[in-house]
Amino acid sequence: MAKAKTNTEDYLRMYRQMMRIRTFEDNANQLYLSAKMPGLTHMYSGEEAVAVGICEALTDDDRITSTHRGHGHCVAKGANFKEMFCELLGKEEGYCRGKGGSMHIADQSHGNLGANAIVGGSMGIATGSALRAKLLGKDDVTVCFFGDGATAQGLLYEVMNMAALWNLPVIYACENNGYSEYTKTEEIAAGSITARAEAFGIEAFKVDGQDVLAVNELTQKLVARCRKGEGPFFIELETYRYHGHHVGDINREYYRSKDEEKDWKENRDPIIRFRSYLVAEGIATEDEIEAMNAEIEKDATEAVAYAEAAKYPDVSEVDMHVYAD
Amino acid sequence: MAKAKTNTEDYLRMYRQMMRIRTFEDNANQLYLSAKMPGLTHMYSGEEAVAVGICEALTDDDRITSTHRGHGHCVAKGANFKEMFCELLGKEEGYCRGKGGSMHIADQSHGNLGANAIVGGSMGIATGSALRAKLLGKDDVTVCFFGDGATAQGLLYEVMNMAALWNLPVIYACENNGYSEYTKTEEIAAGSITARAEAFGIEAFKVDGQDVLAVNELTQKLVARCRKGEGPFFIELETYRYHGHHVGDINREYYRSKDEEKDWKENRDPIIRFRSYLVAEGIATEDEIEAMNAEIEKDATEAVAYAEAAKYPDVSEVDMHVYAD
Amino acid sequence: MREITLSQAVNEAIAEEMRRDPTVFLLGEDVAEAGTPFKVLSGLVEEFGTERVIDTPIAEPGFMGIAVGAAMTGSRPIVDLMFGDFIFLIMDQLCNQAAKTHYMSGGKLNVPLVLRTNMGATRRSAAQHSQSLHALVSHIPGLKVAMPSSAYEAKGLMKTAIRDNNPVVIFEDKLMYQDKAPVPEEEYLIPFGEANVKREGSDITLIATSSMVQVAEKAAAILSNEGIEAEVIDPRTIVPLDEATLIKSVKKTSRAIVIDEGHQSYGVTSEIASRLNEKAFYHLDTPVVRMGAMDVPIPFSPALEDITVPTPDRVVEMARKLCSGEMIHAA
Amino acid sequence: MREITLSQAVNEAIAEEMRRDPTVFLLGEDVAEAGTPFKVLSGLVEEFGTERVIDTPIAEPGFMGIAVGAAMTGSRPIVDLMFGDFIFLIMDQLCNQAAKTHYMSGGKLNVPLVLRTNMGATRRSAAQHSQSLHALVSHIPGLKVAMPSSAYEAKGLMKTAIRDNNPVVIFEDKLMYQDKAPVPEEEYLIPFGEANVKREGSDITLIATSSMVQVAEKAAAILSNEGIEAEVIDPRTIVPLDEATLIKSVKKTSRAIVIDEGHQSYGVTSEIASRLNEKAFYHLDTPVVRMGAMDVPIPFSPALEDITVPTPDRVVEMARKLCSGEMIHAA
Ligand SMILES: Cc1ncc(C[n+]2csc(CCOP(=O)(O)OP(=O)(O)O)c2C)c(N)n1
Ligand SMILES: Cc1ncc(C[n+]2csc(CCOP(=O)(O)OP(=O)(O)O)c2C)c(N)n1
Ligand SMILES: [Mg+2]
Ligand SMILES: [Mg+2]
Repeated sequence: MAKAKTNTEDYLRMYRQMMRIRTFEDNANQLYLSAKMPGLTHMYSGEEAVAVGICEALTDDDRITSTHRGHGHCVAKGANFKEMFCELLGKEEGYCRGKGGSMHIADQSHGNLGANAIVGGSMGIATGSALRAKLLGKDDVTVCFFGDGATAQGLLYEVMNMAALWNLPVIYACENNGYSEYTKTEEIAAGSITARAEAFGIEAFKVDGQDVLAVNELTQKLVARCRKGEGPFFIELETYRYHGHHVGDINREYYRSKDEEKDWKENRDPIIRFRSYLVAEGIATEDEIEAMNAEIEKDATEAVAYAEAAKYPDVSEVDMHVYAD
Repeated sequence: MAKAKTNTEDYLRMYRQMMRIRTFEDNANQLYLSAKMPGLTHMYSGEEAVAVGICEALTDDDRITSTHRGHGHCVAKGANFKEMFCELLGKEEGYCRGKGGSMHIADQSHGNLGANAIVGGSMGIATGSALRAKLLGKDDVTVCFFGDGATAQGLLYEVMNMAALWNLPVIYACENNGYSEYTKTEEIAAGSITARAEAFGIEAFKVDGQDVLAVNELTQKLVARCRKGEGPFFIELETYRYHGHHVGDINREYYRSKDEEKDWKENRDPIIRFRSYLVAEGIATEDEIEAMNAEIEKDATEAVAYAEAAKYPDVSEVDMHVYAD
Repeated sequence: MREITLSQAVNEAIAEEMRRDPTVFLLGEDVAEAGTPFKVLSGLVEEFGTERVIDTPIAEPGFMGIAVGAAMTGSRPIVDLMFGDFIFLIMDQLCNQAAKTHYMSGGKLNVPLVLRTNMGATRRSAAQHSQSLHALVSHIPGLKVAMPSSAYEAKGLMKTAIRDNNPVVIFEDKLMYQDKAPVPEEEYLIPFGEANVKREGSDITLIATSSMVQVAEKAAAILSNEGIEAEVIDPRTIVPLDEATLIKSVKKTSRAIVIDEGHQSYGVTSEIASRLNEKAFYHLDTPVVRMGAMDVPIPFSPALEDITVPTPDRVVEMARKLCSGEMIHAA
Repeated sequence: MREITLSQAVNEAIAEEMRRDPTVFLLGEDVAEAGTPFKVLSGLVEEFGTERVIDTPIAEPGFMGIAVGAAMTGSRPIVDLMFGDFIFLIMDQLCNQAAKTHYMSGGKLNVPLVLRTNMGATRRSAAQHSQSLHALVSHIPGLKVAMPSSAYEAKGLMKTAIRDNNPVVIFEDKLMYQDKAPVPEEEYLIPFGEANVKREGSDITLIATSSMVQVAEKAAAILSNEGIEAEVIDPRTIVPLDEATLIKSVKKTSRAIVIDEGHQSYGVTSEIASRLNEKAFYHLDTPVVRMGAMDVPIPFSPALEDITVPTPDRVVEMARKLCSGEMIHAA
């Protein structure tokens, strides 16, 4: 079970993980801009405290399901840069042998059941993972990540109903970043998101998704309660995505203002906030943090270089893995 | 717009319509028991006050969508016995030329968009009908009937969200008869049904579905508000089905007791209750009511005989109506 | 050998596998106390309890998704979909998720689940409760598709399906639940991708799936009286499809009719006929003929419904034409 | 003649029909200000307002159902489904409701709606954003299915679709949105069920849909240099299918390849090949060959994705084989 994250080591790891996500995304974006990445990808930058606050409350036995905006969840759940960049570039050494790419990246070894290119597509999967835990008498917990836009999918209400009826150890984590593609949340979500969960008898919480400690503290409590059979739970996390909907969404002013973006970046950035806190509390010095950042940057640069040089899967792989033996 | 149902004529019509439903179902059941009806069918007996209370607040321009348990809605919305029995027997003169049968009976001329054999399948259709009204500037209202079991379908939450966002003139009427097939509602519905609608910002009401006046009064209010653009609304109607899930569901004790059935039939029957009221208030005498019943019975008997003798569609019809011209 | 119904055969297969493997469980609407509307699963909840025989709300996409997640993480769910027509509701979870997960994960995640559902018209259940939709799922790589034609196949294929590490869809003919067939007491499995030659013949090959196997056999019996010996083959699984056995037969008989209860156009008969044409073309004396259900929604009226599906008489008539050379230069 | 892109052609068709008929409206995700991610609908909301160009939440089954209800009661909705892969989510509303309503009501209710969506791989979008799923809907009676192969067809078929009184599904190839073609300024409609002979030839018939028409034309050009004259035919709608034109061509050339971007097995090529075999059998010198996409989920890796779909080179190679007689007795 996850230890309470109240010591230096845990705090530093949370910082490191957030910084790793930001760095990963900066590099991924660069790969896109330099036309080295096949297809498009969705950046998690700005939302790091959500994935890290939650995943730091989980163990490798706990599962998560992720979304089209999935790099953050993947890193936070323990993945390596090398296999991740290889996957993004469609290389054989990628987590999915290059067959999945950004939108399907999965990391079975750390309990990441995969990103999903169907909005809301993993809600059943997460709930099923929790049912399996209950049926097989395991105490692991599954977290289902999804966006505010995904709350429009009926599947959510179907599986919340069953999770509530059967007391499943699943936490529905709604990353409310204010937008679904190019549309504001209020234009596509009537009423209250947390009330929807509560109507099914599920305890629901709203938390500042830019405050990694708040997210982590709440999640730890709920994970512990899930392990005792008190699940399911629902969390709405208020957050923001810094980039466009995907890397190609550059001119955004027709749906949101530069001022709004600036405000979130300058005043609510989860990494800047937590860094100041670490320094103020004497948990780390500026120098230590800079060293950590540099190390992460180096790790990323090396992983990118490795992935660029890595080989594509052999064409003979094209019809492998259609069926399992 | 529907007049307030406060006069004798309106009350008598409500009684008549409830009695017509009961009589229709008794005859349909008899057709099944005597092996004259192809397939199975789902009896509405016991729930008459719901369909009648609601439909008597509507005009022919208002639309309804119905369910697998759809005879009650069909009669209440104004259909004739003759075309209905012909449809149930697969005859050419049926409302759908025998092609739909009990589970797809529709009556376009009175605004009944049809029964549906997919549980929850008509929730989108009803909401779409309401959207059409809004877009084309009409003031008609659409009522979407569905059961407690259907609240498990995600589609409901998808369309309620849109109906709420767009203020559509639609009323979601949940006929909670305590069971979905052979399962009690509490085993398949977590939390509160009305709260689910409220979470989308939809005003929701719970009403005694065995009290035709209560149902009618509420519906009239909501229909009027819908016409003014104040929709959508949600009503949960507490009711009970007297027969099995379908006509073939005879031995029911493994899922509900005879005592329970007896209690509803003896103490909460919507027709008996309303009949006593009419007599007590001096709106009709026992004799007048008996005469009405007899007339309805005669109408049904004649319609059944007619339908039995009517002809099947010609085999050449089999590939007609696949496509409209 | 003892005879049991198709319904009992399915029940036995599931019970045996649930006894053998504690990770197998069942979920669906009214599967527990009610044992499904067709009573196929009666008794299972008594033996395995409500933890392993789970009644769900009416939320097909939801419980299908739940099954995918359970399968991905170590359980082996059997999903009961009450009517095959409801497959339209779960296509996303079945085809975008279950079917693709193994491939998209580069072989790292498995989805060992069984979706059992049904097919078959002429029950007076109208357009939304009578469809035979197996062609749709057969088009999607990653799914296996089994179509038992009797109690014997129903048991053997179900056991194989439950042990398979992939999503398998089994379509049972709902009109055959009460049909009896000899079924051994001893355990047996029927491997996927092995067609069954039900009857040998030299004049024409009748390839038939599910309920249509009976139709083909009846037709073959009639034809035999007329001196036409039909070979009847049941592919048993249409994905994987045992092409070799089909082609071998057609090379021998030079003529074939493919019979299936799904709609004919863009359906199962099209695929099988195409493969025969491609791979046995120079051995064919006549075009391969397809007989599927009519391309119409299933009508309720008995007067109409019965003519939408292939019958022994119509197969006989077509076989006669093919064997008499009447079709030559018709095409 | 002026040239416009396929994207502009679709946009024009919709705008013209919305001007002509006030009951036509559009709904889907990000169709208004954003004009869809592919920008196909840009400008429409400015002209027709948010009442007729409606942004929906991400609820495909919901807004598809809403469209069915609107269509049944007097509107003519055009549903925008952002990716063809999402069709799995709306199958129930499309196939159990929209497709069957007219029939089930004995001809009394109509569902005049257009579902426009897309298809096509090689965009590096992986398994859930690259599928070509037109075979599935083609199997369902009650639906019509159009597959424009250029801007010209995109405009003419869309206008016909909007005026049709049935549910019509249009699959646009998402890789062709920027491709230009001559499109008249004057109004025109393309009737459903009329194939287009893109190129005449006497040696072999190449029947190709959507994006594959370009592939076939490229192949035909190469073959022509080698003295093989291929006839290229675009069916334009696969339901209804202009069988007569296809059969006539094949009777002339005696050889055919059917090329389509959907998975090959249980797909569109199977149906077309079957019909040719049934109805032109004695005119064929070689088996009709099918070339569909590989039966694998679409892989992300560019190294793998490109080999899953038919290419001009592979068509040329196969055509050569067929014309040289190499296939004789191979089958
Ligand atoms: C079923 C489905 N519908 C539509 C899309 C296209 N799409 C991809 S992401 C997205 C917006 C999702 O919004 P949200 O859930 O808030 O997640 P965010 O992108 O904000 O993280 C849409 C509409 C999709 N991938 N799947
Ligand atoms: C999508 C779908 N799932 C399952 C069924 C089978 N079925 C028919 S009626 C029914 C129960 C419906 O319960 P409820 O909505 O409460 O309506 P009631 O029968 O009580 O009137 C079920 C499960 C169906 N017809 N459609
Ligand atoms: Mg969002
Ligand atoms: Mg009920």
